[in-house]
Amino acid sequence: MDSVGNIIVYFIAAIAIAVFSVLTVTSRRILRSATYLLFVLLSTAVIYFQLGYQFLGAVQIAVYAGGIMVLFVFAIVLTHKPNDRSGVLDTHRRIVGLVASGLGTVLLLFALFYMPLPHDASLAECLTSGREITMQQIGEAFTGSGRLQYLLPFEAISVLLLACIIGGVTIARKR
Amino acid sequence: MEITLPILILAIPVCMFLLLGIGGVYMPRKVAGVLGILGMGTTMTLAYIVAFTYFFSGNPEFIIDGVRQQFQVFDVTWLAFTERLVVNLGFILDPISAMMLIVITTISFMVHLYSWGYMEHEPGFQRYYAFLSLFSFSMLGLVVATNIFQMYIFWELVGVSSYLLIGFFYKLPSAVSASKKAFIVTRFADLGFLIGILLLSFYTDTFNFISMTSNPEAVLSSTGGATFMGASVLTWAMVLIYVGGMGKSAMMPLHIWLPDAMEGPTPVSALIHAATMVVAGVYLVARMFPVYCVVDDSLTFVTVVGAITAFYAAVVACAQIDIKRVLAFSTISQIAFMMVSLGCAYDQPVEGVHYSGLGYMAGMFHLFTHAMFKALLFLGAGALIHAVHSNDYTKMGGLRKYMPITHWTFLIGCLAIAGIWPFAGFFSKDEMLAAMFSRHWFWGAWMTMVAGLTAFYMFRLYYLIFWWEENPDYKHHKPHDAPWQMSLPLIILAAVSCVAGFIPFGEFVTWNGEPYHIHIELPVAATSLIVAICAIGLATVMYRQRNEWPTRVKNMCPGLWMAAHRRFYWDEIYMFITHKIIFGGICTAIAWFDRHVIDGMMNAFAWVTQKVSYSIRGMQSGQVQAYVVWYFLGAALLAAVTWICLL
Amino acid sequence: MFENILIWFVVIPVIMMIGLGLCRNSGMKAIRAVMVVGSTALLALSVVLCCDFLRLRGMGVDDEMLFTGSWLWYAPLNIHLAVGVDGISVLMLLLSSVIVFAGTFASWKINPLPKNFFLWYCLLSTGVYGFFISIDIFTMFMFYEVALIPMYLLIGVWGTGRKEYSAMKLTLMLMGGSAFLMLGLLGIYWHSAPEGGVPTWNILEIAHNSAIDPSWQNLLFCCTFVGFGVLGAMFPFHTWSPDGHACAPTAVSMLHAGVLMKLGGYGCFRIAIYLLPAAANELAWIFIILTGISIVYGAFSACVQTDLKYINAYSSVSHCGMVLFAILMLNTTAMTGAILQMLSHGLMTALFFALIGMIYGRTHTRDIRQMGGLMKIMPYLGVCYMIAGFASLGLPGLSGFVAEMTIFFGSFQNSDLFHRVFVITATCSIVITAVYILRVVGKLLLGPVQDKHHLELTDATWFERLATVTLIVCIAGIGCFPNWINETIQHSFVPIINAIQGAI
Amino acid sequence: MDLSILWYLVPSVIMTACGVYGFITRKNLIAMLVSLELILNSADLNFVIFNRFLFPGSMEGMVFTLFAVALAAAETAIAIAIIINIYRSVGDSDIHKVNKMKF
Repeated sequence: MDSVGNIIVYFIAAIAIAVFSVLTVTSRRILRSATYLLFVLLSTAVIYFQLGYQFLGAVQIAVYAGGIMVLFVFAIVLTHKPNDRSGVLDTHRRIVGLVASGLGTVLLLFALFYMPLPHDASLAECLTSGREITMQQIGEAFTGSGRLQYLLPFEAISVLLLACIIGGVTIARKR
Repeated sequence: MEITLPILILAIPVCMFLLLGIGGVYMPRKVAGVLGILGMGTTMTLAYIVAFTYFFSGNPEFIIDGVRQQFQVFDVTWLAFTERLVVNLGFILDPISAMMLIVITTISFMVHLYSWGYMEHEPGFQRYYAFLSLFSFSMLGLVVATNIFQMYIFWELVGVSSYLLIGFFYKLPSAVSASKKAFIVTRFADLGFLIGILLLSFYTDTFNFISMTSNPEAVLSSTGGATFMGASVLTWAMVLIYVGGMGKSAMMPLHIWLPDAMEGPTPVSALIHAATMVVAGVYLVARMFPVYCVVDDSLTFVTVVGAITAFYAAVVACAQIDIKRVLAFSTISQIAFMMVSLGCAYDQPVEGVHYSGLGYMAGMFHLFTHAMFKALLFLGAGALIHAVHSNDYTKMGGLRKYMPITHWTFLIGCLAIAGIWPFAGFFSKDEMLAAMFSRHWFWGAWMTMVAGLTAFYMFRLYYLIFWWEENPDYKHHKPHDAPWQMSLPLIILAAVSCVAGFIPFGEFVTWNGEPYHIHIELPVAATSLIVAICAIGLATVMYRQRNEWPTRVKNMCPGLWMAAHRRFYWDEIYMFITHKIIFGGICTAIAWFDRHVIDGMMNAFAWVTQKVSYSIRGMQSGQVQAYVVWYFLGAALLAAVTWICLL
Repeated sequence: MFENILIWFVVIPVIMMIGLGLCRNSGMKAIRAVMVVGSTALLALSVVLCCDFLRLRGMGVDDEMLFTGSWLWYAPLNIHLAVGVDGISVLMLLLSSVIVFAGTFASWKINPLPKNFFLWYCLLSTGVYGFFISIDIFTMFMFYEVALIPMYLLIGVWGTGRKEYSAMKLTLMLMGGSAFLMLGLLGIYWHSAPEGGVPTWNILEIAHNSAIDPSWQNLLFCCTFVGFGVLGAMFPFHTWSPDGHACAPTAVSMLHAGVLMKLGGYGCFRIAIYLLPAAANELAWIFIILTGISIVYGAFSACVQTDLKYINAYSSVSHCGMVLFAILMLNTTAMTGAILQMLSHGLMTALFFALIGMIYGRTHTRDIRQMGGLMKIMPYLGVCYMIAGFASLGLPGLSGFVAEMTIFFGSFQNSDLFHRVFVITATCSIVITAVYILRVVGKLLLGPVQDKHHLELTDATWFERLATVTLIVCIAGIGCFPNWINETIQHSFVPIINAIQGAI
Repeated sequence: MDLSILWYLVPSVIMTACGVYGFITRKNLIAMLVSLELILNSADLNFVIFNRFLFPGSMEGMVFTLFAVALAAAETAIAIAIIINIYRSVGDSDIHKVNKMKF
């Protein structure tokens, strides 16, 4: 039995995710849709916190909501044209999109309800049965090279990020 | 016998061909001419030595107890099809091949000599002599063949030499088409020959003449009584082989090439299309004679074809304007005579027949004499053409005063071919008619009539050229006798035509090698002589001086005259078949079919592939959004399929 | 590896390619030098091989293949580079060398990009040589493909007329054929060993095992025979031939019609018939009908063509049809005839194409209606053309006669009515061949000169003469003295005939 | 009432569906990228949810999500650089006008 507080927080986050997701893809103004996306990301961070992944939630807010969104906003402003009509959708595309995403949703829901998932395990049980993830554990996981330790991917990601920065600068610079 | 001489007989002409053919361009014409004549002269001498050795030496290789033997001087393997079916190249000496050696080398030498004068101013003189040498080689190789396949090899080679020589004036379209026609018609006949050889050799397992002819019954039994469409296989084989002979010897209905072949230089006509190559068919039948006798049907076929051809050619010869064409049809008729004679011979004694092999002997005798006087006539015609520059007798007339040598020699030739005593043709023709009468009176009577026609058209030709009425053009351009190189062969051949009849031919050439003493069959001789004289008389009345009789006769039945003049429309029929049906119908249709149906199928295949790929290409649009749609549709499809399967 | 003489047939062209690579693009002299030296070396090598082969046979060495060698190439699939020759391969190698040699001289003045042309040319010959020396069917197939690909570029770049279309058509049709072929070869491989054995690609081992199930054989036979038949221009898969040949440059036409089409015939008996004898006995009749049609059909089609190369291409259809036809007769004599016909056709078609190239290079047309009387203008080329024509129509003394006669007499050994009818139909082609050859000779060489401009044209140059003389000498050599070749071939057919007899 | 795994997965499904819809219907490149982020985010969320509910004792799902967030950052940076570049050369960020390199 989960606490009422948890349930309320869950519902707020879930409803926010659903509403802002829909708004993100239906809004005609790109800047607005980027803003809605920010709300979706923040709501996701809330769920991360609720699930007990504080570090992840912090990263989500810092990197996604903080870093990536800024990039989006810059890009939108840079490529913005007055009287942009690209947000206006024609019916044909809308139907195609609805059909495809509808089919996908049906498939996913079908999978959700037919998969042998442990429906009975509640969040509270899982939180108590699982151990608290400390920063030390995360740090060890990222800096070790043993089993279930990720030094190599970590380094690879670092190099990749560096490459992306350089690549981004090279591609986007003025000629 | 030493093999040096026989090898030289074949080697000299072929070397001469290579020498003149390859090096001729770099030689002056005199050198080429002299080389050619010397080469042929040497060959002739050697051939005479070989032939005389064969006939007169009495060597047991050649004659045993008075019976002449067939002797293979050499016989080397050329190509082995299977272990037993081996093609050899060899040199056979027997009465007919020795006789042919003499005929070929003599005529060839005369023609070589004659051409020096006749072709003097023609371009390509060296080439001409090279081709003549090639022809002589091929013809000699043909007659000395030890096996039927060797004969086929040289048969093709003479065909090609003939093609090259007919088309010698290759800038004239008519010469080109004539040479083409000659080659293709004979080639068609050779197809029959080839299939005949295929059939025969399959059953006998040999190509060799001696093993076939020495035991013809074995040939028959080897076929095991196989039949095809009611006739025995051997009959088919022999008839098909004879078809080859019909082509070369211009029998109906494959005769159409010979008149056109007169487009070639006249000496060539004398050599190839009168004396030697065209008798190859006769020679072939004579060579295979014992085998023909086993299947009587095929021999009857030979006779019937010969009789029809002889009459047809004689009728057509009466209505020709071109003097060489008259001679060409006369040649066809005379060769048919020989064929009928061969067809009327037996290979074993028959009751009521005085000498069963008479037809064979007589046919060969006529081959010999005919070669001489027909070559003479052609060379004479050449001299006339040389003088008048036309083949057309309407451009001639009254030439006897201007060209005495030609006139007299031509007259001798005409008398010989008409069968007047004591010229050569009388003796051979008499023997032939006697043989025909001994087979059946009908053949004798029929061929006597043809002999009469022969006398008529030859003297018609003679009078129209030398008498009739002088052409007024002579005043501007006076015709004269030919130079000595041309006159000498005329005189020699005329002399031979006078005396050749007295050669005791039966002593030398008979079908089985046993000598036979020729004697004149008085009733037959008298009949044919009377018929000939009557015909000559008629010709004299009609054509000695310009008069209205020929026109009147012509007007009595203009249709017949026109038909004869147009050679009973054989050429038109052939034209229709080859051009309209084969070219226009079959070939064009097949070519169209290939381009449009077969290739069209391939192109259609390519087209469909292209269309399909164009239409599929739209899916690969490069638009990520479309891919996403496809992805979800595909995933849904897969899920649906899985679900259906799981149900 | 390099002590084996056969390997050098592949190595020399590769060395030539390296040599060409070192030449400058416009260094015509250096390029020619490389080509002349290389092709002469190949010719010499073939002659040496031929003499050596005859010497060994004379000494009584009775192995099926001589000069064998085998080097492992890819172990998991048991692929070897296995080489070895019998009399037939030796003759084929000789033929290829002669034609490569003549082709070098026939393309003396190739333009543009001479270096690249000869590079591809060398690659093409590598494929051809590799095919003939291989006795491992995988490497055989590989070399076959190696020979095929350069054709596309050679025709597409240096060709004339609708060259892109023709190059595409030729390559695609032959590739389609090799798809079938690949299928057949894989099938042969997987069934090559008896139960539990290791499958092999080696021809000798497969033939020795003779483990392929008869029901499989039928399918595989159809695949391989059609695959090679496409290359051998078998009806109805022949249409690449007229277009491809018509557009190809001279030397490529020579090599393609002269040697590459022979790969088809060679493969048919070496793989389809030798390895699948039971199916060959059973299914030969189908292909006899097709090839019989090829013979007559090609000849008839040639009669009405007006383009010199088309005439020759259709005549190739007819003559190559004869090759396959004879192979299907399944007896020694006919198959010997087939090999003779391959040699003969290779030489004379190469001569034809060389001459057509030379004439085209002068008159700039191949339409016989626009030409005439060329004999007067260029007597040397005219005479050569006539010789080629006579070889084609089967004049005794030239190679065509020997080949055709051996085929006819061999085919006639089959005494049932079906075979007889088709043999007689095939013999008819000698007349039709005469018709179209004489038609061309008459229109092209004889008669009056059609075009005044042609009067200024010149006769053959020394390199053209060298190319033609080489071929003519070979044609006349085979035609005059056929027996030694005949014996060599017949000896080589013994194992194949035994296999066929054993499978009845 | 229990907050079981299904409760948490449902918002994730909605996010995916919206992302797909947006990705298909949007014409603007940046808007497409935004939709893409939605999909990516839902995947991240799923990792974490599964980690928590199915394997509460381990932390692999979270680690994966961390990596995915880093990768998303990299990807977005590059994508935006490319979009800006395209905008400069084409003068538009409409996906249907960016097809010069297609053929």
